[in-house]
Amino acid sequence: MRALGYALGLPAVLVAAWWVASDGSTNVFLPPLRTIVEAFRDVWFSGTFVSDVVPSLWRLAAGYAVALAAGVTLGFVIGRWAVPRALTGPLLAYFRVLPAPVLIPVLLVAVGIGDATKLVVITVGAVWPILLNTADGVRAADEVGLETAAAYRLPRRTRHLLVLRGASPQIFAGARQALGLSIILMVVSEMLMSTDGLGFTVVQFQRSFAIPQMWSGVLLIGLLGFGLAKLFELVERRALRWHRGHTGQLTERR
Amino acid sequence: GGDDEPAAASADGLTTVRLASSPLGHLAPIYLAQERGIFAKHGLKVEVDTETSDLTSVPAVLAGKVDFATGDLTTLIVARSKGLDVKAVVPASASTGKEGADYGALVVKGDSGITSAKQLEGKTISVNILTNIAAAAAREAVRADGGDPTKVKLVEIPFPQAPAAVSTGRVDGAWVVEPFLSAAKAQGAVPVGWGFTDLAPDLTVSAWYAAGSYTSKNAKTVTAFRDAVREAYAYAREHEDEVRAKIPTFTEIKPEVAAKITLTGLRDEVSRQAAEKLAGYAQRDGLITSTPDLDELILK
Amino acid sequence: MGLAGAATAYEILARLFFEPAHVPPLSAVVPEALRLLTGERFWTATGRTLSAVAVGLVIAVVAGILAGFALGSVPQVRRATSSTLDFLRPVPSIVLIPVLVLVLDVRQITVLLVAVSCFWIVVFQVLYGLRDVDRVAVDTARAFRLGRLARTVHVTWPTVLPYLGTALRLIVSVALALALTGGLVMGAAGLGEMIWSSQESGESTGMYALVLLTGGLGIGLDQLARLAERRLLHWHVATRREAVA
Amino acid sequence: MTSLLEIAGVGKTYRARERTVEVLTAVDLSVSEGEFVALVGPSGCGKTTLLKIVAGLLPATTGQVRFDGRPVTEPPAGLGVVFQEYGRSLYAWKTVRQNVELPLRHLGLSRARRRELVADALDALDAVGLGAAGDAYPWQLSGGMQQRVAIARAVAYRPRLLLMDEPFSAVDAQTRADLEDLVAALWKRYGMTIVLVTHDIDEAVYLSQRVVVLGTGVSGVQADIPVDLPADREQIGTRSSAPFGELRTRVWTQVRRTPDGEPHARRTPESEMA
Amino acid sequence: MTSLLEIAGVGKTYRARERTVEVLTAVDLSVSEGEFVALVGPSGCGKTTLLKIVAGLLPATTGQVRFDGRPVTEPPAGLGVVFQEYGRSLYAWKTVRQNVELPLRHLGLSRARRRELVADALDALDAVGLGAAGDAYPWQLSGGMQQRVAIARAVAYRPRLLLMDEPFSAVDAQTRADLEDLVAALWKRYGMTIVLVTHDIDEAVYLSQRVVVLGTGVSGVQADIPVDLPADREQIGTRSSAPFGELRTRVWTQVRRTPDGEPHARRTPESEMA
Ligand SMILES: Nc1ncnc2c1ncn2[C@@H]1O[C@H](COP(=O)(O)OP(=O)(O)OP(=O)(O)O)[C@@H](O)[C@H]1O
Ligand SMILES: Nc1ncnc2c1ncn2[C@@H]1O[C@H](COP(=O)(O)OP(=O)(O)OP(=O)(O)O)[C@@H](O)[C@H]1O
Ligand SMILES: [Mg+2]
Ligand SMILES: [Mg+2]
Repeated sequence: MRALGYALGLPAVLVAAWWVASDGSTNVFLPPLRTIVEAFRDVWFSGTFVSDVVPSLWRLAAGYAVALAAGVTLGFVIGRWAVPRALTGPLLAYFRVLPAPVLIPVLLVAVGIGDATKLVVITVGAVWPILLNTADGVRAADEVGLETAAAYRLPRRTRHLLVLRGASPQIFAGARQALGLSIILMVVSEMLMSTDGLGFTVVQFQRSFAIPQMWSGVLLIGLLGFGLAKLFELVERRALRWHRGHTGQLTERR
Repeated sequence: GGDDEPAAASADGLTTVRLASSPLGHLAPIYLAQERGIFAKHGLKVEVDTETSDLTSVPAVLAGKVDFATGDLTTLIVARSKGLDVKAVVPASASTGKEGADYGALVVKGDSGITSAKQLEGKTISVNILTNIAAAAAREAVRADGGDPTKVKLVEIPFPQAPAAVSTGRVDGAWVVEPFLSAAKAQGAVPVGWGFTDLAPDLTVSAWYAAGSYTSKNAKTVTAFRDAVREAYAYAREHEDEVRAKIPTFTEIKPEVAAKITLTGLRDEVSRQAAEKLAGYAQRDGLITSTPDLDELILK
Repeated sequence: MGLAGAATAYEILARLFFEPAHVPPLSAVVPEALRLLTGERFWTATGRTLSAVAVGLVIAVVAGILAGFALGSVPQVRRATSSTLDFLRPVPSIVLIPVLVLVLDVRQITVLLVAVSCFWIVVFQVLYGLRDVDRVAVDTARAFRLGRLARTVHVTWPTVLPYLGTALRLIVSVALALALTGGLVMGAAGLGEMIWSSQESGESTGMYALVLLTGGLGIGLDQLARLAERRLLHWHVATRREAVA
Repeated sequence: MTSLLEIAGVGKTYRARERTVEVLTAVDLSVSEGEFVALVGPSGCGKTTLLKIVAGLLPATTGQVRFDGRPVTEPPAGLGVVFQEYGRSLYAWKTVRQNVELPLRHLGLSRARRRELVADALDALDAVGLGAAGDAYPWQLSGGMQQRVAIARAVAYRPRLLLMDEPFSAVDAQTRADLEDLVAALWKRYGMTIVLVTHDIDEAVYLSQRVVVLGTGVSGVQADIPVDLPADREQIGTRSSAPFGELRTRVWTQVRRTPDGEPHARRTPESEMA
Repeated sequence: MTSLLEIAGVGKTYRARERTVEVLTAVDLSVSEGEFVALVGPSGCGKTTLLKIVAGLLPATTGQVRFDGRPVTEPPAGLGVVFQEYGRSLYAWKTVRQNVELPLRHLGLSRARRRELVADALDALDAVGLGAAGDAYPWQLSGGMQQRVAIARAVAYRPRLLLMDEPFSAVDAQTRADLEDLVAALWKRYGMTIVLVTHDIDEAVYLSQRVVVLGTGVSGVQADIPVDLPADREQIGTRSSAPFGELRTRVWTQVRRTPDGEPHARRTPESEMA
């Protein structure tokens, strides 16, 4: 009950403020919230949801999953061994700065214009926080933990898993960053070379000056982000319970 | 500015007008005119702001941050029908009116077996943006060839990538404009349709537009601007070599490329008939629900 | 070394699978890049881009750290704002550009894009870093009655620092990428706009040369970030281990 | 002597999804100003828990702790603590000297006084045999050295109440004896109140004025044994005296006699590891 | 008995920006198969360092360690270790039972044998008095309990060579005695080789067949004292016997007599804390 109050309190205030402040707005680019809400109903409860949101969600899920797998794997390799780290350092720094619009020409030729390109855009953009956090988390693995595993001659695989588990608080930090990013990237990837999807729809609204509809799309993106964040937290709470225990957050304190 | 007439008279008695446009070929006549003193002759001083894009120009014009900007005709029609107070003043680029020698065309891969636009029925064609005039032009090329324009699938690929998309077979056809038309041809693509001329021989592709409120408050300045631009076009028509020489100075186009590409057409009037046609298409494609009043859109 | 390998791989791939007009080989790109380096235009553009990056980064880091600590240290604030933050986080600023244009110019918007995106990264890294603070370390400080501020400076901050180090390396590249995006989608003067212009002019060699140079810039910024991190974190396990290796 | 510390009916239950443990029930204990109390009891009986409650770091489930007459809700002023987890209580990002000086810098004292205290801190490091390691970082030290840093930190702080949780567990016999004497000397000189948790019954008797035995299982105070040895004690003489031997046996018996049988390791290994 | 462990001329220098410490120089020591050796020495003299070198976890700066005739470059098979930092050597995300079972699951054994070993692990937990805490997480345990988990893990593994670094430092006297007897019984039963680092000289003498004293400063082996007590020892009887007393005094004298004077805490606190 209290949690609900906390979750809805500020949003309620903000929405009310927005509603009141915008109600008399005549600026086409800042329509009244009332109009946006009406547009929301018209746009997203009319089948567009299935035709646009579902493909987007699928791209998002796939892109995020690939980013997660690739980020953790590469991050682990880079964090664990100095040689790959030294070899890839500048190269990764190079690729990190390439924004999606620069990648697209190459992707177009190499991958084509289907969903694959969008997946690549999402993955390539979202992989970095996961990769860097994993690498740093792995590098910071506790020495005594490592020595224990080595002394008992635990097999490589087990040792790697132990290191990953120890780094999981920081890996989750990366995954959380990547979640927000991949929603953005989903939208961005659909802005270029797309024929459906949430981002595509929003951009079409924007370009055809359907401003209330565009705002309704922004709302939907926000809601999507909120929902996914909650889902993420659920997973994280379970996976990192030990960490909260270890750092004393489960013990009541003064 | 734009609140009082005369707008912003500077010390030398000239009124400053701020133009927003991406650094594209259609600016060449403007720059030439500026150098030749044509704007000054009309009592104007132009400042060109190239830090702009399709995304930002309409709000910038409506908010009074710039006085004139360029926009393609379909976009302006859509904006108008959504109640945005934009007014097309004078064309910025237009069809050359010569079928087979226009600056935009529908191209296919040379060895694809497709020889006419009609054959693209049921196939995929790329355009740079789905909601602007390119989509209309691509469809129109198919229609003019006797095909069903609603049966082509349009996808969005920016012009720079279109030649590659065609030559690697990612799309069956692509609507491209210069310099990519030349580039595509150089990579073995062949034109099969000329959508601009099909739409109208005097088609206005993009226009300089202003906010309606600005045009009513600064009628003199607007007229002066239009006259100056028309004079600029007249000069440019006479001095094509100068235009070609100008282009590489503000774009990344190489002089040898600029010497060969087809230049955009230069026209004095925003074509009303074409606008009606485009409005109809925009409605067909679901971009708008009602045709705007074209008298409101196009400055007399 | 890694770069040399990558360059060779690129050259081979580009020659094998792509037409020079689409993806030019390095042997064509490098001379073009050198030509650019001698021109003034490139340096002006770089200056513009870097200034947007710098301003955006400073805003993001300062605001992000303050917000992160405020959210992380006061549970009520965190709980009250988390739903709102989760809602706002994924909204792509690009969608809002037409609205922003009403009040800001494109350069300011570019700075804002950089600042907002980096801000989120910093905030979340700080929040996760704060969770890593050790109970015994805090208890020690509390037992000796170190105040909130002193605890933050001496205990919390050093614990969060490694997370911020990661954030720093992330945001320098994100900032650069977004400054480029500002040029690409809004025409804000700078390297992004130059890349856009090369694309629009069909100059793919020039565009790849710019991308190459921009990547070089990215490497430079990354090295700076690493240097800063090594200085600040010399006591950290990761750095210690590095020194041994 | 007035009662500085009043522990009344303190109970503690740790609740978690996996297991709920009732650790302490109704612990009653009062410590006078200037007293030296040793707290002993089997491993896991709740000594650390009690110490943390006294320090105001952990809320009691039942009962109350009063320090100087006021209920403890946060760490009271003038408290020094040596934690059992000494390694985690040192800051890896600070040198040994900085670790020791940290609490002193935040006492809100005059400049001169602060300088004096910092000098004290260095002396304290010297006194624990770490004068030369001042610029080292904690992770460059051996376990015993780290533990001594934690002791030096608490001691340099000159607390009114010093809580020490097995502070000498990681040092060798000789160093341990020296540290014991150091603490005893400081106690006498500054009249501080000390509560020392230790597993070494000899040490408890040697140092304290009173040995409190915590029982196991759900435990309260099981025995409270006054140590009536002369105030001036000395490692060899005192430890070999007859009264010392008697006291130590008394404490020993108490620690063994737990209310619900022996707490653990009650079976012989032979029978178990078969 | 053949020599299982050969430590020849081992030296170690830690190098860092802030300080470089030469910890060991030319340590020579050989341990026979089945032997029980206790390693004592002042805090910071390099016992942990030596143990880690022997375990193949830390490279020696000079010299070599041979296990079973082969040079040690990585941890040899059949090694069990109880680390001084027991808390950090337990995995916080695994329960007590999972921590104990972890090494057993990877021995590449038959199913039946594995089940047997896992049962052993549980027995080991019982034996250290933690049978009930199997499902708890390490952070829910007291310091002494965590230490016992680490011991149970090493013991359940049935190593050929068991290295223990102050394994009983955090438990009470009673538990300590029980654990000592547990280790002694296992040693006898399985014929393992044990190297035990301890600060408790009595414990060293009580358990081992040989007490090796490491000196301080730049240190090598300072003394190597055979413990010629009968094989069957018993907490009260053995410890009160006359030979025990003598041995303990001998070791004590060696630990105090360090090559370059006493290592630390040599000044009286009075003179220092003024
Ligand atoms: N954070 C915690 N969560 C749950 N249970 C805990 C926690 N801390 C301690 N306990 C439990 O409380 C009991 C007492 O722990 P405590 O640390 O107070 O013992 P102790 O007397 O200090 O033991 P030792 O001598 O081994 O240090 C133990 O059974 C332990 O499992
Ligand atoms: N990682 C390290 N870096 C630098 N110096 C170290 C490191 N580890 C240990 N030392 C130094 O090596 C010396 C010996 O340390 P070691 O841990 O081996 O001592 P120890 O005999 O085990 O002491 P204790 O009985 O206190 O555990 C100490 O002076 C310590 O400062
Ligand atoms: Mg304890
Ligand atoms: Mg040690």
